[in-house]
Amino acid sequence: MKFKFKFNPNKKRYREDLVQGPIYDTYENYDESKPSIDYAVLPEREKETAPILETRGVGIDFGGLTAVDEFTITVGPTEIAGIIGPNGAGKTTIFNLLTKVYQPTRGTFFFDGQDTRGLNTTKMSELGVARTFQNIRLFDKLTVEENVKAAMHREINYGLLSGLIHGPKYRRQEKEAHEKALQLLSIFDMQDMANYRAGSLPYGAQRRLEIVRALATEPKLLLLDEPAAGMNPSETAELMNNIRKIRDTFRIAIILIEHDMSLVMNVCEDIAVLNFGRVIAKGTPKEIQSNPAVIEAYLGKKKEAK
Amino acid sequence: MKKEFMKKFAVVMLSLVMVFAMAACGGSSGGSSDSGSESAEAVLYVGATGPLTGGASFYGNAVKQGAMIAAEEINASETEFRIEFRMEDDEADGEKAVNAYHVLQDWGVQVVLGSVTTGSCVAVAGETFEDRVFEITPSASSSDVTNGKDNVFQVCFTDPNQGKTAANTILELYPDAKVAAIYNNSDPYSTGIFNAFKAEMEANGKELVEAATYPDDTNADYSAQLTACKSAGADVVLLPIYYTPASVILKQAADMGYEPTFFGLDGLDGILDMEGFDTSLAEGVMLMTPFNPWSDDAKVAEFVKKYQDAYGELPNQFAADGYDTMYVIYETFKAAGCTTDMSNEEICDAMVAAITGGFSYDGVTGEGMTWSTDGTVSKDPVVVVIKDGQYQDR
Amino acid sequence: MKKITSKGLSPYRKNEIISYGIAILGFAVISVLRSLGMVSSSLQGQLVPICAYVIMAVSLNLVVGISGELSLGHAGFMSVGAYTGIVVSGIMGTMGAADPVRFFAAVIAGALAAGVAGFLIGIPVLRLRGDYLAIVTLAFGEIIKNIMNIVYAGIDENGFHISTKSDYGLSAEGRMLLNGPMGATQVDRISTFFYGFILVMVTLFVVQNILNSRQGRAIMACRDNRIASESIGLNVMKNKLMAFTVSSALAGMGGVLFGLNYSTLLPIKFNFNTSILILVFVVLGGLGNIWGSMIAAIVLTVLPEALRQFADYRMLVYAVVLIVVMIATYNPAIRSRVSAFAEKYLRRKKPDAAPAEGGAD
Amino acid sequence: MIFLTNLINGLSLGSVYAIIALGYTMVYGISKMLNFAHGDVIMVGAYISFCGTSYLGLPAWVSVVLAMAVCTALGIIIEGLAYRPLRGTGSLAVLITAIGVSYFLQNAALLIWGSAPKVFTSVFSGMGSSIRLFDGGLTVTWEAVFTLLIAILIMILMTMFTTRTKMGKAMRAVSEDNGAARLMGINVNSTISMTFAIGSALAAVAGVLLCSAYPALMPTTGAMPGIKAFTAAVFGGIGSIPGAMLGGILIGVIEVFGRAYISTELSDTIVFGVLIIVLLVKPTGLLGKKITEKV
Repeated sequence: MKFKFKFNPNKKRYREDLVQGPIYDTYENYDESKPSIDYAVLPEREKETAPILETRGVGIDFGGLTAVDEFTITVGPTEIAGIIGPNGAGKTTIFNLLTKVYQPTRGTFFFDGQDTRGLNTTKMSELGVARTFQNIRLFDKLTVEENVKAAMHREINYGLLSGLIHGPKYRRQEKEAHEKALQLLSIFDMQDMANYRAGSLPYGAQRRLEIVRALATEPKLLLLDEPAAGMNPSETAELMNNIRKIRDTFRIAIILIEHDMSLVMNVCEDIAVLNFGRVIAKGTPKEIQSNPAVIEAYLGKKKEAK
Repeated sequence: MKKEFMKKFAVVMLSLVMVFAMAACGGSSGGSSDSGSESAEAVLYVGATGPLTGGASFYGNAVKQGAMIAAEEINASETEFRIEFRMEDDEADGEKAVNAYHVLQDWGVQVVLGSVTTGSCVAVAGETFEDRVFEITPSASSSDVTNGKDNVFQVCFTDPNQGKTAANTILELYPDAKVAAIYNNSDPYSTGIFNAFKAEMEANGKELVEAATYPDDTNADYSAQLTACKSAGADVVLLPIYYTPASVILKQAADMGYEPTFFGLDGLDGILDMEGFDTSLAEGVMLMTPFNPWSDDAKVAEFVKKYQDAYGELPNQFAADGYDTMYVIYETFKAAGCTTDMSNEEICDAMVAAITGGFSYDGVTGEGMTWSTDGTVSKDPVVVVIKDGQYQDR
Repeated sequence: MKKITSKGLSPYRKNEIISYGIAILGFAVISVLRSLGMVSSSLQGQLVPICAYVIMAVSLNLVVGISGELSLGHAGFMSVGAYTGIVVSGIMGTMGAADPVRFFAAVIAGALAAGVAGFLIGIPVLRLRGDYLAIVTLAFGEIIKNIMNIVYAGIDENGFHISTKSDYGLSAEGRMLLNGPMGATQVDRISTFFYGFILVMVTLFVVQNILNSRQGRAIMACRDNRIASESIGLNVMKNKLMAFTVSSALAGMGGVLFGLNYSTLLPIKFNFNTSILILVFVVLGGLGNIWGSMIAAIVLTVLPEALRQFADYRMLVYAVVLIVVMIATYNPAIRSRVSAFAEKYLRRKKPDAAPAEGGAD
Repeated sequence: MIFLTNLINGLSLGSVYAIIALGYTMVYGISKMLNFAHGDVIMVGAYISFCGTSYLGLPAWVSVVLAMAVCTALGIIIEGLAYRPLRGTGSLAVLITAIGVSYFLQNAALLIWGSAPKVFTSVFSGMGSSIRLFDGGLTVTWEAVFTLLIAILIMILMTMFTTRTKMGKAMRAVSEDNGAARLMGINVNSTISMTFAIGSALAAVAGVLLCSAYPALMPTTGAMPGIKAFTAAVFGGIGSIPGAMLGGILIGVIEVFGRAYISTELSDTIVFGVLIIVLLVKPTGLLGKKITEKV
């Protein structure tokens, strides 16, 4: 099945009125006066294009405790990147920083060429960052279809009055949204579940629905937090295919956090390894697999275990 | 899916219909059970609404007990008809009062005695005015009760009337005193009296040194108000309030060593009967009340005795009002030449004409009561002073 | 390309039909019975308040059930609507407008005033969460009641007067509209059951249409998961404010209906207890369940009247019924027993599998 | 001098609120429910004490102990019968049940004791008249002094109880994480019962103190102080014992000062207005813990 959605080329890449910090058109225009630590780090597949995401020395403290520090990566516009690391390494915190659930204590990051200082979660979503959650956060009491439609609120934009009287604009947009929602659901073959309550879905379906919902916001960068958690091997394999399929059809960048090494090593083009809030290694799956620092982080200092 | 939905829908609808049906039948069956006796003997259905539960039920029950004694006396006497008295609970709430009135209607009410409290009474009066039912209230004293309604009468003084009389009494007794007032600003009774009192005082060139208010909750602290009165140097403090807050005010005043002359109105009546109240706190309090249970008057003494025999307590002013009101209904009904088989509207028109046409009644709450066309009563106020835990004539 | 379709009827559709059905059928049955003279005076007297309480319950459900915020001050908005409506109706009455015109002008004014009040109060209140939000709505409810206690208004040949003092110079021929703690007196009682029915239908239309629109989805999404809603770009505050404002406006409408049904209305009527009463309708009827709110409002308004035969024990019985029903509806053990029973006799199809447990960390 | 009088009155009223708020806060902390029936337990406590002294002729302190015992039992019964079956079903269902319990207690009291208000004899009436200072310019009642002292004493005892004793620690554990506490071998049911018992005993004390200072006793006596104390508990940060104390005292002082210096008509408006402002600046109350939602 082919997906027919494309991003509207007339749509601005960002909204100037939302930007509070300085605007950089491209990353060449970044303020170079501040020496940055080792940037443009992940080997880019698409070196000639501007990255969708570039973080610069991002760090956050919680009550004096440094959770993430000097986090610096770049992600290309159609790249699948992975972040791995032991439990408590700060992976989810990074997602929370990228979606501005937390504001970074230090450093900043550029999304689609725009400095994100002072933006909040809602605005990050408007810029084009979408995510799923490690502990599933669906709208449990809404139906599957509504979960997806709720995320399409930028295309469905009739006003309150139209919503009240269910006028022609309402009917047209709702019809379009309905069709689009079903098509999005069909990525994971979930269109038959459209009228079930999201909370009543089986676990795996809930995870998939979260991805669909994130896609419905028309993101440029999709953050998947442990998408394969709780899935069996065959489901994981299917998910792997789907992640690639999503990237190829929507032409967006994906960052995923995952413990399932087979998934990460198979699907990711670049990987950053995190330990105690710091990036300890970056590279292609092959490079990471043989990196001694990574092995140490995962298996401990004593080599006997190997 | 569709079938099951229809089933659910049907169940809901059926239960709804049943609720309505039950409510409808419940009402009508109540009415029919009583109406059967009408053929045997003439019965006048007198219905009342008042608070029988809730915080104000004390007043409702007093009126009910007083009115029941009167009804028993009447029924025991030689009459052409019997009085059937029924009182429905309104929790001193306008909405519930209207509900209660409608229950009485289903029962076949012909004359309304009530309501006991002002808010309920205004609400019910709006209904009786439209339905043309004669209504006379023992104790709802606001002028809103009778305003613009020719069918509604009061046995008690109106609030403005009381306020005015209180002002004149104070001006007469204490011409040089500094006068203050503490009143409940969210209570119509209290505010009604206060506003008239203030206007009358000012009309006589006297400003109040302090007018302290408190909002409507039961156990508030009145020390701030008392402190204000005290620091303003007030010698006379008007308390146009009910006795419950007054008991607290008297105690707190005593605690802070503030001893002005407190001047209460009929709402203060009952303070001496409060269980556990230290009556010495009320010594010297002036009271304007229509009813004195310790009076030597034979009629009063007889009523008090009957009441005590029946309920084991001293009747208060509300009981006396209830007693008088029942008699006023009875006497007016007879004076108007009504019979129990007349329609409510005929009864109403005849009774209105009778009560305003030179009718006079001597009751336990006043001699020679007459009524004007605006529904208010004219009788002499009595000012008593509390001494040795009793009312004494001044 | 093959057209993708979903299975089954949207659950909202069903509920919508039930709610409209209850309203229309209720109105039709009562109207027929009335024309046959089979409705007791007691029930007749309650028809308008029942409509008003249904409106209050359905509108509060928009905040408590659908938006998921506990509001303990709904009666405050009812009073804003009621008093605005009484003033407007009073002014128009002196100008000699016809009753239906007066009534609906009062309804519009009351709804607008309450909506504005809801909007202004919602801005600070909705920044809070959970029980803190609840206490602040309670506080605002009490504040509205307190303020209504000191508002005096009247109209005379010099025009409309409004003041916080009782002596505001209303001439003797003037008509007193609001009289401070004495509230509104001498109100022309122009509410009818038919108007009540129309307003109930309007309320159902507004609330259910919102539910089934992008605004409703956004409101419910923000209720179900605040963080996820932000992550998909919903403005939580804005959506909650919208629900709160619409709910307040509808409550104002219910207030007008209620206020114009009695010749007098004391501000104290709209105290904490009334807010709680409406909340009880909503919770008992089921959060987010519109027709549940309707049924609960109807039954719990009729119940105290039906319990009159218990005389003094009436409110005690009411309290016991309330507790028992709450436990029976919400206790997990009893619920599962009931649903097992329902499973057996009313067969309900469930999605393919039960939610898997575990995995989430 | 007037200022001092008002301050003392405010402190005294605030202390009563504080004791009630302590009960609210403890119950909220452990069961995350707003126990709207708490105010009515106060009323029951006051009635029991009243009956003890007036009908049974007991000495004041015995009647207070009796009231505490009855309220403790009442608290345990209410929790067991009405709240326990709904534990874990969301706070709204329990809230409504609590309101049902509140109606029940008020109406039961109405049937038992009647609606006619009773005048409560102050438990400090044996102390003689009030303390007069500055040649009678300032009078301080014994009720005010003792109410404040008792409130402080109760706060200290409660703080010690929750931090030093095994039961107290168990309570804190349960209020922190019900499930984890169960896994650690804490009997959650008995811990919650215990909390209700203590909260209700405190309510009895509060009822006696409240009615000693403001003696009119009716079935609705507890309702408004209950709401005010609930406000106080939220004001100070619900769940926090010092917060309840601080909130109670502040609400009392603000109420009396508002009435004395701004407007008696709007004193409640002022109290609630201050509450709203405080919550907007500090959304979890004065001493409340900041809750961060884990993502």
